[in-house]
Amino acid sequence: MGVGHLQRKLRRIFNVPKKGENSEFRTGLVSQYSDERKDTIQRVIAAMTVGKDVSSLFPDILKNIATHDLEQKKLVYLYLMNYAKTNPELCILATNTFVQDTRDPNPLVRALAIRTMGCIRVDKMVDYLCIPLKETLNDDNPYVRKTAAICVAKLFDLNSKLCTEQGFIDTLLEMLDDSNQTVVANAISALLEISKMSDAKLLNVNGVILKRLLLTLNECTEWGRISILVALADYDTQDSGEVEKIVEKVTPQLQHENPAVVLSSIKVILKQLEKVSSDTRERMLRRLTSPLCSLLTNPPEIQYVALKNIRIILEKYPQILARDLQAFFIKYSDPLYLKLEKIDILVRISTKENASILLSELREYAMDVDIQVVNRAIEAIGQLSIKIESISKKAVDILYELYLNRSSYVLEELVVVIQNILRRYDTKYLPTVITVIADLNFDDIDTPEAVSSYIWILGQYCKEIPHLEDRLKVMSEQFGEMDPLAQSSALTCIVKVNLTKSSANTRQLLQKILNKATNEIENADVRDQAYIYWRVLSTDDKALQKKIIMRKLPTLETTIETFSPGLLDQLINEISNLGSVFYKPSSAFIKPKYSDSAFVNK
Amino acid sequence: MASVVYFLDSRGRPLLHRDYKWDIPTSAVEKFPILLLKNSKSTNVEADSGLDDGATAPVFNDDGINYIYLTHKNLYILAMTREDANVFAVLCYLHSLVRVLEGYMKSLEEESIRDNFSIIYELLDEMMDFGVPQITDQKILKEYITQESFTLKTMLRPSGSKKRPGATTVFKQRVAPIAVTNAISWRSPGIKHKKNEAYLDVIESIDMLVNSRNQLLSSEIHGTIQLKSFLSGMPELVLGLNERFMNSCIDSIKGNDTISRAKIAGKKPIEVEDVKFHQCVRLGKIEADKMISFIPPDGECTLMTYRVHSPTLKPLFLIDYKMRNHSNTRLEIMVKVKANFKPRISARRLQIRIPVPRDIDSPKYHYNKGNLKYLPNESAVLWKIHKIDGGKEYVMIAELMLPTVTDDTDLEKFRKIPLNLKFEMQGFVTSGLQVKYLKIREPKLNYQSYPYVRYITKSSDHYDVRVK
Amino acid sequence: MGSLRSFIRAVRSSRTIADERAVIRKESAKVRTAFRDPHLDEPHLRKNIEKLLYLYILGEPTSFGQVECLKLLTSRSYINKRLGYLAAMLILDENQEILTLLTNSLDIDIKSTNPYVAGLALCTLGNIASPELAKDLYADVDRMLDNDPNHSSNISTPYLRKKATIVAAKLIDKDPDLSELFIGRIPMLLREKSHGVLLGALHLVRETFIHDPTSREILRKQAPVILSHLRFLVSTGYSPEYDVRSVPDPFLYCSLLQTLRCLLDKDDNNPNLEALNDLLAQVCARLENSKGSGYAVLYEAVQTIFAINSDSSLKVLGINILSKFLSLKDNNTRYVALNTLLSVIEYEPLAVQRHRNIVVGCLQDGDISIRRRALELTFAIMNNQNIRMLTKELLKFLGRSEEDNDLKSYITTQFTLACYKYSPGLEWTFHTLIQLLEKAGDYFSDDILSSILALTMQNEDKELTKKLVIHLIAASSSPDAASEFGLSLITIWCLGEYGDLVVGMPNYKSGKLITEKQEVDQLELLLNASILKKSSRRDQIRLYILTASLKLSSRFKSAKQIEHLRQMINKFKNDTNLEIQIRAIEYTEIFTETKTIKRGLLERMPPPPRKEHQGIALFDR
Amino acid sequence: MSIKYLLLLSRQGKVRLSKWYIAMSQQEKQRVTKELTAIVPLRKSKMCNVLEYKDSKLVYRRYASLFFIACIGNDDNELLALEVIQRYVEVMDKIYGNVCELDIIFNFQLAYQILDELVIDGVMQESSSSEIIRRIAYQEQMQHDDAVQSVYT
Repeated sequence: MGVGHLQRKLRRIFNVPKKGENSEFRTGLVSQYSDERKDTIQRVIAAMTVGKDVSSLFPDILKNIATHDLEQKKLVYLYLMNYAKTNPELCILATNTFVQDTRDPNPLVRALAIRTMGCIRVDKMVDYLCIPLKETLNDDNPYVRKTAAICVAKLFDLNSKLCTEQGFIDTLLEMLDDSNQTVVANAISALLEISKMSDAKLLNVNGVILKRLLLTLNECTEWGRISILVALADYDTQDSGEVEKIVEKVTPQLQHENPAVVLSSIKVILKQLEKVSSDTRERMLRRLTSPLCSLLTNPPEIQYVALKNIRIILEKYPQILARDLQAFFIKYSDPLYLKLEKIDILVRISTKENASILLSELREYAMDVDIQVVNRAIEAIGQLSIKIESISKKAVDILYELYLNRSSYVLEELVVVIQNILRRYDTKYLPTVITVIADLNFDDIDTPEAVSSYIWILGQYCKEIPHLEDRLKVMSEQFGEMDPLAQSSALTCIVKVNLTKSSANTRQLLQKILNKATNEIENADVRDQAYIYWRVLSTDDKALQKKIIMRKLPTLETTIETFSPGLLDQLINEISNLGSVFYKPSSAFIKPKYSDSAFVNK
Repeated sequence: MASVVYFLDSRGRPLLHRDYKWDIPTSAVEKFPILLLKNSKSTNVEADSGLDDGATAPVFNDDGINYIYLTHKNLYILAMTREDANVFAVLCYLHSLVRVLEGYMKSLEEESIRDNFSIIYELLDEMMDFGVPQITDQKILKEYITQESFTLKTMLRPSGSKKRPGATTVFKQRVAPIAVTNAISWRSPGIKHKKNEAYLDVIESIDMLVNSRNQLLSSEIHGTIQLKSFLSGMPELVLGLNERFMNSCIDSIKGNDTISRAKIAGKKPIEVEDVKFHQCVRLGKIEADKMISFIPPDGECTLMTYRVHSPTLKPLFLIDYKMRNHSNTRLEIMVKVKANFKPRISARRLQIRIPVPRDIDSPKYHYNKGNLKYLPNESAVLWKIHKIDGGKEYVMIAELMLPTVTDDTDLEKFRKIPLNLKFEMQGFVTSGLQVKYLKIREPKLNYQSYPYVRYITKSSDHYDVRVK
Repeated sequence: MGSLRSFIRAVRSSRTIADERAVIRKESAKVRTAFRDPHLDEPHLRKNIEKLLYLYILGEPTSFGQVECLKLLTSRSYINKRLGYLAAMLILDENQEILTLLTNSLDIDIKSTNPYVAGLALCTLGNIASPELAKDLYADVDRMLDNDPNHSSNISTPYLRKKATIVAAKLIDKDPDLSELFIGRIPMLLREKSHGVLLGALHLVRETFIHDPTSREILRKQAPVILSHLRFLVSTGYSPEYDVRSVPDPFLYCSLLQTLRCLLDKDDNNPNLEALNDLLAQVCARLENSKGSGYAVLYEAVQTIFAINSDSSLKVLGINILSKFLSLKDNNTRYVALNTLLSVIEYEPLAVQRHRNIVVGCLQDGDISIRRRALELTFAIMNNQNIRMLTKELLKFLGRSEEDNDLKSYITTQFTLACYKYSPGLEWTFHTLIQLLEKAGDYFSDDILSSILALTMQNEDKELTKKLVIHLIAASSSPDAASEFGLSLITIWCLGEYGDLVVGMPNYKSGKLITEKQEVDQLELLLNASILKKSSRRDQIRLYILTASLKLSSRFKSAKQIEHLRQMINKFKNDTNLEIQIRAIEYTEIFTETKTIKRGLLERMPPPPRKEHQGIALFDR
Repeated sequence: MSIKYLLLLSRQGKVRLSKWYIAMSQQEKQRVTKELTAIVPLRKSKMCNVLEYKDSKLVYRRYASLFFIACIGNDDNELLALEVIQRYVEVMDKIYGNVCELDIIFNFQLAYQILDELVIDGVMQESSSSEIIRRIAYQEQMQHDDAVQSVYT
């Protein structure tokens, strides 16, 4: 009994993947009964859906293309779209029917045919496409025209040269004057798609087009509105009259039920804000508040993207949401990714007036079940205490309380937060901090950030730290195994201690650490730093040493991350696009479609 | 915008998809579950949780491909693109897609996708073209994409159109409704009803978070005005609301500070936010005429939604919660509920969900009202009280046995989950909104119709009381 | 209360996962409640335990039923006992405190006269024994190992002995002291005919050998017996009971080979080596043309050939078998062949080199398992002669964007180390490393980046250093390259340390002369590109920029550029990141010092001592 | 060679049988199961049956709708592990009588019991199929007798 045989037997035992299913289909497809043929087509599509390869049935399916049954026609077309690539020659056989269908009396059939033709991605198909496309673009039924408009974009994707040469892009531009709003909207969408593909701006909005866009805006479907708003957002207004007109027409859209229309409208208005008087700007910003909050009443995925965008808008206009703190509170059922974004926004919009409410809310989050939420909440308490002095005392108390009921993972974040608080308030909360630090050993913390913070506190407040030398000794012993970041802190720390509270022991430890850093460590940055310190110390110029090393750090102003100004302006342009989620301009993560990115090796 | 839309099962395997741009390799979707797993950092691993545990953000980029997805009943609905798409619109589109499909097949899940693949393909084809969303209005779609795909309608070709070679004047086919491309895309002309009726429901759902000392932490009222209309022709409707509310609406739209203005006027302020109208409402008229005027879609629609921020709202129910742990063998949970409103008002169908540890058994209850039930799949005890009058107070005690062998580090985790309340109250709303009138006028048919108005206040999904 | 069957049906007929969960949790609650019932009779207890097991398969928590499992297995009826033990094996493991409650039942049941009851108890002990159970029950197991029929109290049969041998091995694992006791049983056990007992005995030999070094001499004495079993297998013909598709018991075959390999490994003077050599040749000859399970045995034989001190002719034979494996269509044999070549390379480097083309070809295979093996092997066969050729292949491999990121980190590390070892020259090394940095700059470990910088510092050829810096400037000037983390970091540091040396030299890409301004601009470009990096990497780049700016300021001539550098440092005086802020403050102070002092503080850095780096494997061996 | 764990997964990713020979926490088991259901069914049928996973190897074989996955050590014989899986399936086939996925779902106890006669602690204990079949048959009989007896007493 060979392997093959047994394998087959066991296969049979466990299940029955029918061989010859395709031949069964074949018989059904040529049946004399139309019902049976249709039924078989259904089953073929079902097989296709679950990923079976039914491409070999192409000729038999094709036989069923000429039908008056719209249902069946759609299924056959669907099949053709999926397998056109595997049977390009056979596909051409279908063109006749396609072309006929684009002249069918029923507009649904005409639209379906032209829509599908554009999806048959076979080079030769392009040749057959032009004439029906021209006809359908001029169809008297708007439903057909709006479908044909999109088909121009498909043709451009297949053969951009032909599409331009045949004047289809001009036709699209002409279609902006179509009597039907949906057709106009689709013409705009098609132009935007083509612009994206070719990296060229095809829709050059001018005064006339602007008028047209604003007129259409109020009367087309939600998705059409979005396309128009995208086009408007890109428009560089010429004078204050245009600005006013745009703002006036777009503002009512802020009340639209589709959140994407709302955000797109916000984007258009934001882009105009620079150009209006500060009075108007204030008024407009107030008007954006409620729509922005309204984005949070949507499903979590939408909220997530909304929050990412809100963060960008907040950096540009920090005061915009100050009154709406509670809208951003975490719900128990929020997914993790949403909770983290909400905390981020909460800290940003907090003010003196509401900081205390926020603080008690954050305290709740710091006792959440999820470790990531806990850590983020602790970080946020730190950020808040640094941002708003009046509640810093309360924040420190809460941190201390968290420290007393700690779990190990809370500790690392806490140490980092404490370090920041010291950089902001220096000795104001030192007694509390020392209580914590006195209790803490190197074994309790692990992340480089926490270790580095701990070490910095040892160096900076060395006079107050109990058992300082024991701690420094441990530090010197672990020095070799530390992360470079912690090593840097350790170098600074031991040098500072020797400049403030030197003893025979600390001098010995200093020498030991400097030796290790220069002779055993390979990290270039740590070595650089060690050499620079060593050389500073060998000048024997105490004043110089103190001047360089003991210089007091400027007070920490904030621990809330901000975008660099250049990036922020780029991100305003990315609102509601992918870049707004990744906080990157699209050029940083989108590879151009038609450039060959494959690297050729030398 | 989107290159392809996929429906995936709970393990991230494809059930059905529609390719719009053919620029994404299949390897990308095969990688999806692995990417979700990789990104999942959550510490809570449960047998039946999805691949990602809510740790993976709904938008991410891998190897030049952008994944945009949402979860729906253990399904993943995923769009992918290589371009710089309007990700917000894509997500909104995916949600509309889910909504439409749910409208067609009641519930969208693995099985119903398999059963209805043909209609789904048809809808996918109609709702998006080359990645651009087209028609997502369910009412319109239902007019020409029908479940019973064999029913054919007899329809005349619209008059005035040119005759094409080979075209017959009368033919049996489905025809795209005019509304598809009409300026009034939500209503087809020529609708007739025997009785012309309209029902207006003002429904306010209350979101509230209360701490263990019955102090309000946050609250929000989500209001909707639902219109159910069966009116012939193209009726013009005008809805009038009380001035105080309407002013606040307009202030909110304009971004004015309602409170200070109301205070100056010496009135109790209403803080309305997020006012949204159905697309049939003439948005321009609201600010100008303080009127809500519109031609409604036939049947049901949500005419208006709003949110009211109401920091002065008192908790409607006062909860007293106590838990005692008898050396990890037995728990006792006591909950007392008091209806914190006037005696003449009563709440119906009050449900209190009380979280309990996952492994408990043999629950025993002592209570003086309603009934109690253990819901193992929610790890909760549900206390149902059919009707509770204002000022009344009831109590229950649940005794729960704990397993002999248990991981006691997890034991008190359940107390971090708040109690959840559900209830319904009729005859009033808390925001202060009042309907003054609903005028109905059909210029051509001139019929008489009188609207019915109802007010309902109920809990939303998040009426929660923290117990720790 | 419904049966297990209806429970399973209900789960299967749930339409959604939420429904399914509801069904499962409700049933779980019922089971928990049932266990509370003090009067629960055995049939109902059994029914609930069955459901508990189904919950276990579904991945639900089941620890609440531990006590009930133990109750059920004390039943007198076999049906209940069998289920009880099954449940105990699944739901308990060695870390459960409750395990001690099992001791008594096991003790009683192993002694049972019913071999199946004893078998269940042994099986359970074998699967979940803890050190405590080992201490309490070893005597019972030892008794079961006794195969002397003359002992009056002997109830052991081959059926129980085969189980007991594996249990004994497990107990040694939990309590190594027990090897002293069990080792005495081994000679007799190895003389049994039953393949089952032999399989167990061989396993016991191997486990004892591993856990107890003092036993090794004694065990080696058993080699002749094991060899005789092997000889018997090689020479006998058809045996329907054990053959697998005409291959004599492959399980026993492999076990014998494994055991011999274990016993004779690193023992070059063992008198049995020659006999084993002979037999291995025979095994290979006999199975050369077999398929399926024959491959499993051949594979085992080849591994044995290279593990022990075998004849060179035998090694050639082994290599040939692997060649054959590589040439087969079956991906499984290709996989194991690649895997084995890796361990063979130590002994037969040339023979493995001969397969270089196949190995390199496998780098492009569609199967990640094959690619991983091929990748590891590629690094293993890398030497002075082939490094140029293999480098090309590896760079091609790296260019495939869909490759796993951890694989990329593996490659950059191994590649850098291989460059040091086999480089045809430092210039080539630098050139190659830059290419590597361009392609996978985000996948370098800190250690490896440091070691690349160490290499540049150790280089004494000044001209070469200049060339390197010019190359780096050219490589990192494109926006794409500027976003490669590793490349940026190396460029920044080199610019700081050596930037002044290349001022006035031509950029090899553009041909233009490099100016001070250009270098400062480049630092700025790299700084800006870092904005989009995740914060830890961005901060690291900033630290490097700070030091580089300070260094250059002491060496540049243009006052304008020096001012530009000062501003760059100044920018970070209020940085949120503590370390960056400290540096910025310190460096601003240094900046104000006289040029002499600055020069003194910022002299060129002395080279670090050479450091050996350990290569990494794709997984632990 | 010894098996660390054995999993039977359906193509839909449902667990049909799981046996852990090394002690792992519930969470670890869930994690592993989840990852395997994401990884293994994705492999194309022509790919090799060995997969490197964490610091172990997975050896798997697909029989129609079921994946049999065994986790073994890095130095273990992958081909032999495939033989063990094959042997397990053969024996099940004979005992259940043309076994199918449903048989395993509804009588998983038997599948476990067969496994326990084939493997203890991840180690192969018996290389004769007929011996295993005999032993199982005898125990099934005893169990049946018990059941009958319990009806009468």
